[in-house]
Amino acid sequence: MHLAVPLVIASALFAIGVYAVLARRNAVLVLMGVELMLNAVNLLLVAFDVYLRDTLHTGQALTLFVITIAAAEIGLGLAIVLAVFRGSATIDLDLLRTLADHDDGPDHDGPDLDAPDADEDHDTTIGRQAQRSGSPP
Amino acid sequence: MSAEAWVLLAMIIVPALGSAVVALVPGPRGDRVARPLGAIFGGITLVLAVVAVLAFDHDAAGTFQLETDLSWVPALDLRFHLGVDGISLPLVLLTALLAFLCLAYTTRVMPKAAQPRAFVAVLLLLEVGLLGTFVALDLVLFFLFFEVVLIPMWFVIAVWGDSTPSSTARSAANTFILYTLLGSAVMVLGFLVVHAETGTFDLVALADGAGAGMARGTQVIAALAMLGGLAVKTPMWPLHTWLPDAHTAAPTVGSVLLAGALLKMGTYGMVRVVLPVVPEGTEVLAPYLGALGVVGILYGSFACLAQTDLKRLIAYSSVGHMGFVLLGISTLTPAGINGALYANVAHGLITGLLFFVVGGIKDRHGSSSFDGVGRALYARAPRLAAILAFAAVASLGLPGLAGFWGEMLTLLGAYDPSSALPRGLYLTLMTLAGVGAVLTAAYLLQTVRRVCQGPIADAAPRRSSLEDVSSIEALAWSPLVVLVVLLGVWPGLLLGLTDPAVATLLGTGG
Amino acid sequence: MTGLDVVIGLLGLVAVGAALMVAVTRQLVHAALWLVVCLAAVAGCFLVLTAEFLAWVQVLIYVGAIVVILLFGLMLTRAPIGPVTDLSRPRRLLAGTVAVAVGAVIVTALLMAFGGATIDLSGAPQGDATTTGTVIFRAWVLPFEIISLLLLSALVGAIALSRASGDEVDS
Amino acid sequence: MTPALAAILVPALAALVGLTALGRSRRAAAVAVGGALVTFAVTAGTAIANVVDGVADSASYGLIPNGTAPMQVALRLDGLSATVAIMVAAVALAVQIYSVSYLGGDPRYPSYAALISLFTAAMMLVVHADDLIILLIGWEVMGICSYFLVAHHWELRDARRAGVKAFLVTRIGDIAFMFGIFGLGLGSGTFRISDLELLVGDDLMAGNTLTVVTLLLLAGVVGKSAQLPLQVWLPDAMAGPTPVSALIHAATMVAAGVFLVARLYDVFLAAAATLAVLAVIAAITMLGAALAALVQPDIKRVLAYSTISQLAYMLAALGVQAYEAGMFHLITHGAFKALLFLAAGALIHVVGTNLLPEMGGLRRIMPVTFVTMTIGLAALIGIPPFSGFFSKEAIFVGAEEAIHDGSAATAWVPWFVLVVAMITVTVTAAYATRLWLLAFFGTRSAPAQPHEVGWTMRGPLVVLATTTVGLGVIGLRNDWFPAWLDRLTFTVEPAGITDLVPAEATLLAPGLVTSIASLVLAAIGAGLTYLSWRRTTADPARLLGRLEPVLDRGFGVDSLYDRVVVRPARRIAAATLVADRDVVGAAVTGSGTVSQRLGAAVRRSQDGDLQRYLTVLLAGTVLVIVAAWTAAGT
Repeated sequence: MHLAVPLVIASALFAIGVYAVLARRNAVLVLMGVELMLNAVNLLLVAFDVYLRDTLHTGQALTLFVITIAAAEIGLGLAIVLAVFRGSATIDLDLLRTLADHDDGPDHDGPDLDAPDADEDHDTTIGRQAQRSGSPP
Repeated sequence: MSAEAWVLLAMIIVPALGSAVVALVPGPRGDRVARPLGAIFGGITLVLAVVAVLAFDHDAAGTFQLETDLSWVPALDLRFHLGVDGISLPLVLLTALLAFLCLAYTTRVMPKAAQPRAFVAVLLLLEVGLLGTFVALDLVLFFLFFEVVLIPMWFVIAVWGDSTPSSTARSAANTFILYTLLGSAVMVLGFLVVHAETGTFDLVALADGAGAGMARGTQVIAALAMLGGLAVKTPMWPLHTWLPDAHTAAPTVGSVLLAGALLKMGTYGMVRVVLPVVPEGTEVLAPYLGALGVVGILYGSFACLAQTDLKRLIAYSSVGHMGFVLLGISTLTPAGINGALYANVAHGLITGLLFFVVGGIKDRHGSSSFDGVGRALYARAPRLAAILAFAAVASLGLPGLAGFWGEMLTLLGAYDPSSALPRGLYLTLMTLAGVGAVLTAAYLLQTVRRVCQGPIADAAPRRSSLEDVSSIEALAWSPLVVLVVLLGVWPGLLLGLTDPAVATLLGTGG
Repeated sequence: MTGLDVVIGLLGLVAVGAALMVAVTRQLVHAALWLVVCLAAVAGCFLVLTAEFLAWVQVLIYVGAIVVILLFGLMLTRAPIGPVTDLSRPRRLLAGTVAVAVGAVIVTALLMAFGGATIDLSGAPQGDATTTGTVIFRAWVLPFEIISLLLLSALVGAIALSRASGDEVDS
Repeated sequence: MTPALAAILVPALAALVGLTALGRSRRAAAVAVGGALVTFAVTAGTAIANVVDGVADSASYGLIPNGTAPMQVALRLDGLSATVAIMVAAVALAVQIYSVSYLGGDPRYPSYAALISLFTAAMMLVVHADDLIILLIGWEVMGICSYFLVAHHWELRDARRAGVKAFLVTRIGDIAFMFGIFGLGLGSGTFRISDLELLVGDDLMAGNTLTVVTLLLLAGVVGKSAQLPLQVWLPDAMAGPTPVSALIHAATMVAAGVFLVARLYDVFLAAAATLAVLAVIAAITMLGAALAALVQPDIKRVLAYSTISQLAYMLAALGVQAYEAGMFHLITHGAFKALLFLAAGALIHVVGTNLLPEMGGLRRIMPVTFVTMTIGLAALIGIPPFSGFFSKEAIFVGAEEAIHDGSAATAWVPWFVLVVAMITVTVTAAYATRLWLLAFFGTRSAPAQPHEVGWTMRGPLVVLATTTVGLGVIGLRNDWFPAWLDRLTFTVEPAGITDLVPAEATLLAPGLVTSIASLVLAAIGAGLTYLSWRRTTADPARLLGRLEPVLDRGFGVDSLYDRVVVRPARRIAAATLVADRDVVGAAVTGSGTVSQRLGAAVRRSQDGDLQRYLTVLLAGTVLVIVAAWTAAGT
């Protein structure tokens, strides 16, 4: 039997998993994409394990671990998804942008380059210098 | 290591300790005792500085004394190397004095935004950095202390500064710190080049080597980087734009320390580091340094002539005065460098005094602009006005006061520059600097005319009479006045210290 | 080309096809169900590769547990029943390109290295329960125990995450 | 303590006490007058010692190390310094006494008196300095005292302006002066004057260099002594109180320029071209200032221009190598010009105005002032037997001698000086007569307080008038004034021992031809003025017609400077501020703005879209791998 066949299958599964992670908007679907990728890896591990006739069966053991970890991951992942859903009533990733570098961030207590009384966006800190001068008599 | 070497170490530790103590005393009680405590620590530091002066062997001012030389980071060959010679000793004393006066002044006069604890702690930390810079004999240590100064100064300007219509205290502080940090970054590049070529950071070893082992091109690059970085701090035209804003925004004592001690770090660095470590590179760059210094003299004078705010005016005048210092250094002659060092100290005293007085005027009027201050100060507060006039006269370089000797020796150096330098250029520079000296007199007298003199009816309407010099002001200012006169009539006091050191530096003597 | 090649090829086709449906279907619940098909097909592949124990674990854990949890997740987040048009992002073409490129890179790398290799499946099965059990509890026993710790902490974590939000709802 | 040190320290101490303990007027007056009195006593003692057997001493009190030629805190005492010092001390004493009542009620009197003391100390320093740098200190401190004292009435615009102007204009000269000192000091290797004198015998330095250096020194002289082209400050400086004008702007500080040339006369003698330039400048200034004095309505401005003109006489004398004559005129002029100013001050005090056309008929009300001022004016014109006649004659004779012995570098220079000086005598007589007539004759004035001034003001007048009368005699014998002055020439013996050899003393007696000529010319000037006044009883200056406003404005030099120097400077200043903001500042600001814009652009990609982050990440990884393959493949 050719090793190439499981390899191609695994690669295709992995690519599809990547697509799902990158393109799906629903967080649960993204998690499914992750599962696909894990499975692709599992398939590879098993295929190589058999191919190499490994007496320690590293590939299979790792696959077992991956499956276990996948179970743990999915549990935690869904818990997070649920927490997010409770917080913002959606799990649409396009709408979840709290990690964005917002302009109107809430904390400006510390010594920040933007003066807290910055009333104009384009005027930079150093830029304000341009407006001052003693007017010539 | 000599027996008295602990003095320098103690001089750095005491204010650091003071800073910690002041910051750590808790609660309202801490706020209450902070200012007296700060003055006490400043006083101890000053006493230590005086002890250092007494312990210093004045007959061997050309050599490093009171040295502490401990291994610090052996892996990087860094040493905790401190010491003073005739070049740094006056600056150490000046810094300790100014810091003490500022702390004493603070016991009675606080900037508006209270928090005395933090203010005193920050001032003491600033003193640590300043003193450290002047006694460090290891390039990395020098750089470290050089940087330590910046952060406290940022706080002094940003937190306790006054915003003006044209710039906020915060933005002035930011400009200050960004600009000077950029400068130090460039400077440290120069240090690294030196280390890469010679394999040591030790200033004494480097100075003894006098550039040995470095190719001319490398020296030029290293000198360029170091001069560039130090020139920001000096400040040299056209790298001066942070200065007026920082001064205008800073509270009185901040301005005093900024002008009196901080700016000196730049020129001190040039004399202490650049000149002896990369002599050939300095020689190549000296004419440019001198030319830019003279541009600064003229530029500062002209900018002052049209200035309408007292604090900005003094800030620009600093650009001019430091231009003289740069010209002096660039001549690479004993006279020029002696003059530069003299002008350094004199500028610290005189401009420190000016900022004190103008700060007092600003406190009384709530403004430092000509219009806000009004006229005829002679009539409203005669002593205050008299001290302002005195400081202005000293600042214009009147013979018999401290400002003269630095200026004169600088010009003397430019009259006969080092033989490696183009004499014609330097004669031109000297002449232009002379024109600058006339312009300096012009704007200072114009300022006195605008503020102190004038029809009594034109005095600022709300303030027909003012509180004259208070006792704490008299206490803080009089040492400066006395020293300005003393150094004016007896220049040998200072030149006796610097001259042998400069001779050692240039390899022309003992 | 042996018969086993054909079998695993067909199973692979099923797995890939089901995976594609997972990635593009417009119905959320269908995605989960297609995932079942896909995982089952992968389990079949394991069988072909004589990893019997893993195949059953795959069916039990993945199909039995994980997909159920996913379905719970869909229900708890009020997934709509029926087709939804905006399940994928507007700029999915870019995602597709990247995915294809990733797949291409992997497949190229693998085939360049092992393009002509064949698997010898003769002899005893490589992954029956005896073999796998022996290996796990001899060579891999420490990682195995650590994994159990991981599972425990994941359990605790999941509870903590859900409880924190539960408190909010209560109050 | 040597007399030189005492002469400096006593007034300096008085100034220090006066300035730091700003007490009540009475105490301040006691300190100031006391200080002046002690100073006078010290200098008088020195002068007497000098007359008896000569004094010559030079002592160094310390070195100022600077890495080049040593500067020394050195003071010297010789005939020249003793002579000038006693003049300064005498005028200072007179002025301090006079000021007690002149400014007695002024709340600013204490600081005023202290500044006068400080000025005296500075002038003493100049007179006694044996080191050029030390001399420069006194030189400039005098300038700043002048600034403060001119601006004494700082509520008046003119006074404020004049103070600043006086300082700045002289400072221009002083900077050049400093450069000259550098040249001299570095060229010869010493800043000490007595060492310089020793060196003059050998070649001091190359001729051309010496000429440049001495010309630079001359710039300082021209500034201090208000000669062309830096004369503009002196007339304006009359905004100061009259006693100040008498002391600083007539008798002493402005004479410091002349003194300096005398002090460094050996050096100047070695630079003949410089002396010629000095003579020509002085000659032109002499006549121009006298003409300007002719039309000034302000009595003090008349005297100021007269001062410029008389200083020019002294410098012209030095320019034609009539050293003793120049010094002689310096002394007599110090006496009679101080007298004139103090008398003018008395007039102003009584009438309440400076303007001549508003005075008149004062000879009856103020007989003492009238008499003393008449003496002063007579001396100014050069009428025998008053001192001015002798000293001026000495200058004429000196110029005449220079013509004959051909010692001048350029033959026409002494001729030029002599002719111009003669013409100036006519003009001098004219303006002096005009002042005299307008102030004391006619009947137009209505004084505010129609009585003579008090004794503290009269006393100095009488003393100075007496001096003015008698002083001329001392030039008549060459073993009197010339011997006292005793310009000692240091010569180097072969063994290296220095010795002091008196230069050959000149006789300062008037010459016959020049006396007659100058008297005739003076009579013409005075007569013409008197005739025109008789006919109209109006200001004789009217006769000059359209020339009058030109002269009144001092030939328009002021407005020329205003247009060429002051206004461009102000424009540059304004432009600098703009440039600082829009060019230098904008470059800094610009770099800040650019980096912030760049930051903002990069920041825009951080929009929280995790999937795109991942997409880009993966795409990047793929690209890196492909690139690596490609690289490995080639």
